Amino acid sequence: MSSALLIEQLLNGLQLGVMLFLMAAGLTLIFGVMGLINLAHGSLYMVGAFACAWVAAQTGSFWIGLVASLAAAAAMGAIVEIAIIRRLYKRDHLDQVLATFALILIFSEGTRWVFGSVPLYLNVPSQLAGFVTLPGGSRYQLYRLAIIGVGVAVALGLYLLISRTRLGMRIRAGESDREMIGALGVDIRTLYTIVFALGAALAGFAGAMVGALQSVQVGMGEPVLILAFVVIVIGGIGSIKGALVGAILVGLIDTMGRFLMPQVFSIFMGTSQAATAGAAVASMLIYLVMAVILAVRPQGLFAGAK
Amino acid sequence: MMSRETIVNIGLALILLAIPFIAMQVGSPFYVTLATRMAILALAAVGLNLVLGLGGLVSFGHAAFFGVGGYAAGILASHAFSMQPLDLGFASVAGTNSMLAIWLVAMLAAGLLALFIGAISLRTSGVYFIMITLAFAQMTYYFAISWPAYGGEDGLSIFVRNQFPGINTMVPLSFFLLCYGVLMSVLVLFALIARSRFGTALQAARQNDVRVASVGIAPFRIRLAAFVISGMITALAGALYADLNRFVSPSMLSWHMSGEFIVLIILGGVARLFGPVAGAMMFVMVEYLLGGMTDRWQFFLGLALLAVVLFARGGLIGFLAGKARHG
Amino acid sequence: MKKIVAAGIFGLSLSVSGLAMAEPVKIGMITTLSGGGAGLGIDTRDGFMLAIEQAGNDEIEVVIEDDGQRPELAVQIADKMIQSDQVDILTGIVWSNLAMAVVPSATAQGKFYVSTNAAPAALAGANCHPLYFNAAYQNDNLHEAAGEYANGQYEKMFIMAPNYPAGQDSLAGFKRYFEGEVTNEVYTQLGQTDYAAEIAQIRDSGADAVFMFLPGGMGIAFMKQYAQSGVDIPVTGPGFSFSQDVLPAIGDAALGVMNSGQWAPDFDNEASKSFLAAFQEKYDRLPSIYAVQAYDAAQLILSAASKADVKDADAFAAAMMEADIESPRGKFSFNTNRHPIQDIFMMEVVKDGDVLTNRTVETVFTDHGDAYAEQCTQ
Amino acid sequence: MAEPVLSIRNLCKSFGALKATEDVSIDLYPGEIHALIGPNGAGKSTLIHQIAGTLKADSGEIVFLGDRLNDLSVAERARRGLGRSFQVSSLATEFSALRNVMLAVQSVQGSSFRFFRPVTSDASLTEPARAALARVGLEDRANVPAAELSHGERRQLEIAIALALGSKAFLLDEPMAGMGPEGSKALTGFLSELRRQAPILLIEHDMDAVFALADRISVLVYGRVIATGTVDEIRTNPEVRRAYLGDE
Repeated sequence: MSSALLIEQLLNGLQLGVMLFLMAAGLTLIFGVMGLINLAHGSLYMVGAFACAWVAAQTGSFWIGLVASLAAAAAMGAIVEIAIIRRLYKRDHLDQVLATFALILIFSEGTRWVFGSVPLYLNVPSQLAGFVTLPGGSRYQLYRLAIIGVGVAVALGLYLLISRTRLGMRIRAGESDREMIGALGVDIRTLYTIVFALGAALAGFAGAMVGALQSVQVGMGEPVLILAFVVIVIGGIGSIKGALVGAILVGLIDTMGRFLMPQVFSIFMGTSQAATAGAAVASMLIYLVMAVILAVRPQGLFAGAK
Repeated sequence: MMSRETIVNIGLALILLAIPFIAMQVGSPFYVTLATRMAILALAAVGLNLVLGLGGLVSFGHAAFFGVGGYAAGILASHAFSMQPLDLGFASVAGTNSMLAIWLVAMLAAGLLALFIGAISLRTSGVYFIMITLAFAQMTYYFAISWPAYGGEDGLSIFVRNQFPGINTMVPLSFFLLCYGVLMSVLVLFALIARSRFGTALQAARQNDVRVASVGIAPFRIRLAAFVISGMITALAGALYADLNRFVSPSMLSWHMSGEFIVLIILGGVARLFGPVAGAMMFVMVEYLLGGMTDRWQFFLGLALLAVVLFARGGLIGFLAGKARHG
Repeated sequence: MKKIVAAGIFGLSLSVSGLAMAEPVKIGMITTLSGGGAGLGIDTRDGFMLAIEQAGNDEIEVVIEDDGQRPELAVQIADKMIQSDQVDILTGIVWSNLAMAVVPSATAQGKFYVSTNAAPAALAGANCHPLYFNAAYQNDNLHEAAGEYANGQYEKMFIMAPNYPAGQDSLAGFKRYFEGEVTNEVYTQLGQTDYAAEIAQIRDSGADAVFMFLPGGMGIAFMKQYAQSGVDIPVTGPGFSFSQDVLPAIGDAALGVMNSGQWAPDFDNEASKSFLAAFQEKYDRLPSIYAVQAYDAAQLILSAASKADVKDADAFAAAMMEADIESPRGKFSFNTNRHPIQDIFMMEVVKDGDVLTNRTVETVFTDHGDAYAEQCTQ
Repeated sequence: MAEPVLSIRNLCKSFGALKATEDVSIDLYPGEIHALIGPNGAGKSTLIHQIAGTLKADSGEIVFLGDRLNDLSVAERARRGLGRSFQVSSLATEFSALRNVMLAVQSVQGSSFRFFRPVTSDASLTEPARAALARVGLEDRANVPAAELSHGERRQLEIAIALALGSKAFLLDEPMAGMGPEGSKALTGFLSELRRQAPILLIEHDMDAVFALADRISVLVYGRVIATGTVDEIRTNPEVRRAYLGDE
């Protein structure tokens, strides 16, 4: 195993982590501010990917598609929030789980209704189709580097938004005391809609960027959603910082596990067996890590106020 | 005098019992299978209702126990079929096609798994608990998919339905009656637990766990015990489900399955004795009828569920029997 | 559209030798019409119904239901079709895991099952059944062909599949015929969407070529990422990942990929040409291999039904075995385990105008059966 | 003087920069009512939480009947005889008053791991529970869900629970809050009796009740005890007058 390969795998893990962060940030923000658990977050990821693929196919431009994905996911988020979600804030988690579970069914089948059953085509934009030469000589795909960059920028932007702007101040107020914020004269209904749409836009954005790498199809959001749950549980629900750390941790562990586990197992057994056994352990690895972290810190690494 | 809820419960029990007999009369034997499915899913949800309804713990990972029960049936039956003993490393055990033995193994295995999952996840609460139970169930799901010995993703067929003393389980009506009998027995057990000291402590911990601790009862131990019992009941349902389908696969462990159990309980009425029964009867029927009408049935199922959450709180039992009362 | 009752649309005059048809035949089709895998099920349904309609036989009735790609739902539908609809023959399941759930119990209840796609090894060998026919292939066939083809081309191969039974069978099938060196044998997670880690290993492996079996969305994701990665080691694989339903989503990244299969739209025989024309006219798209397999399954049933009464299982099975059909694939006959003996080809993904499709390059196997037939004693 | 039942020694607790409890030492002797008073935010409830175990102290010791409690769980402390009522009433609100008390009785009897016998027909639970309810004057309300009880009745119910536990010391956090003058008066009489059973650490805002009931008073200001003494000592303590009573 060369060091160049190792560096490349670390970058891959980082890139997966960054994608997970975009998903997890929205989930954790929505939970932190509104106390809502949103299973349909993965559906908004799918909405973003479909919007981007469809618009890119119509206009021929990935970039217009990317903007469309943000707009579509944010708009869909706002509509869902106004029509349904806002009736759930005062309900217990059980009702929230069931309602958003129902939303997944509606979104998945609705998307198939509109776009048909065949996966859509979406490719990386030509401007980002090249490679970068890494120290050590191997090449790394520019688009994936760009994703890492975008993820870091979004993390920074979220930090600035929350710590420096009026909206951020209100979000922080909402996180620490929901009654208080009403007393401050903030229009809570609008704030909640904005936060939900922001979370949705982040998910849609992630969906669009990943859509260029993989298959844009119905149900694509569900595996990511569950990983994002693991991320925010590890990081501490409600904490953006926790989501960032958790996402990168999960990204790295998952990627390195898939890469290294079969090699570890091949010390003890034949190649074919090691490959299957290693892959089996690798697929469970992040859940095991999560169990260990929670056994030590039940509220996650960066426990929020909740 | 019987309460209104008791009358509704008896009515539901009789309707479920009547479905297969009417089906046989009118020559639609498939409804026997459908009724069996209702009974088994209801049983799984009764298990979940113990922690979710009485204990207020929203487990989103009960598919793990359902699947363990199913695999216990599948694995033991396959070893009985192939006559190869099951090698556990430290001992080797003969397979079996006796349901009683299978149920015992299913419940023991699920009990141990629940002890492990519960010991970690019950240290948390609220939304953490929901997500952690979900993640643990996913872990078992991926394990089942990638573990090649028992079929992995392809699942495992049970070529001949397992045996129960004195009953020909291959006859659909007999198998239904067996499942119905198990369901009713477990419902009696559930009713007893709900009124017992243990059930009192469990329900009190849902309402106010600080209060429970301040009278000297540790909520964690009560909840853990409830979680284990709950997992065992759901595993029993899983073993029956494997026999109903004569097949087990990782899809029994999938998070959709866990979601479906929650749906059943909410449809029927949370913490109500017959809530899961009412929910399962309604859900299986709606799924079947919708599926017969349109390929887009999942869309309409979603809309229907959404309407129930938003506008019909209290579920079917709440609608029929009014608000719950506690002694 | 849930239930289709196809009856003599073309009238009696066109019906194939209606004389032997003592009893009507009722067919239950269980396939995937909703959810992510619906594309395959829709092609299965459409290919099957095309043959039924062409036959115009009003003694044949088909009931269709959606399994949502969920095994327990497939079982429930199968029970309903057997118990309430009283079908004689089941068909249509796309996925191996659903077939494993339905087929053993359906055949145990005395019903025929004619597979339009799923062909797990477990049903081809010792657990084969006289009432189970497979009109598609045996799962390993295309992987074996890819292995045989690689012998002449490459010395070192990187091979990869998802970690589930079909994936394990796939790599086993490939290695059964490939004589060169396997540099890496990698199992990915089922449903995995990011292959950066595997692609990095491919780059590092020093292999001459990659063999990959990644059905559905997994293959789309891998091919796109592989093309973007700039790794120029050629990829080969079974035709599932390059069939007509997924090619548009992969796009030009698939161009030039060699893949194994039993049929491509450029086949130069009458049956293929007329099938292609009829399918395109009726549905306004190119058929995938799933449509062809389902079309042949329907033809096989129609042919047997014209010779024997389906209620007489032995006679009907014997009539099925004759495989008296004109398959778009060309030669088609049944092996002793009631799986196909057919030719397997290598195809290349090409662009025909704006449409990506497959072009036949060479025949890899002639009259190829499968490795499990010997174990089938029933 | 007898050994103290409950002895708090040099207890400290901070939340970030805020010192909620700073070097607090309080003793509770058999048969006494020890009142803890202080302005809002002085850290009275935080102190009760640390004694009961719902908050962990940073440093210092809590000794109860000769045993150190610091590392024990809430449930374990309750089993050893610390009875508690809450500032904001804390009950199983869906249960009837009777069933709330029965929960305490079942805890005293040792096992909650009994799965089959219905509690409602278990006289070993219902009888002691009814007796406890009768002592606080709630016998007529036994079958009313706690959620439907009046504010004052819930306080009484909390005390009934503490009685049923057979507590060896009571921690009562503002039991008079929200009660009418009638209720306060009745409760004052009752608490005065209760001290014979076990000593009481009483947090209370109602100064009439405090001065009528307390044997000794500790004054807590900004997390620190600024004075401890008899009612008269506290009344005349200039520092207390300045810091606290002056504001009244």
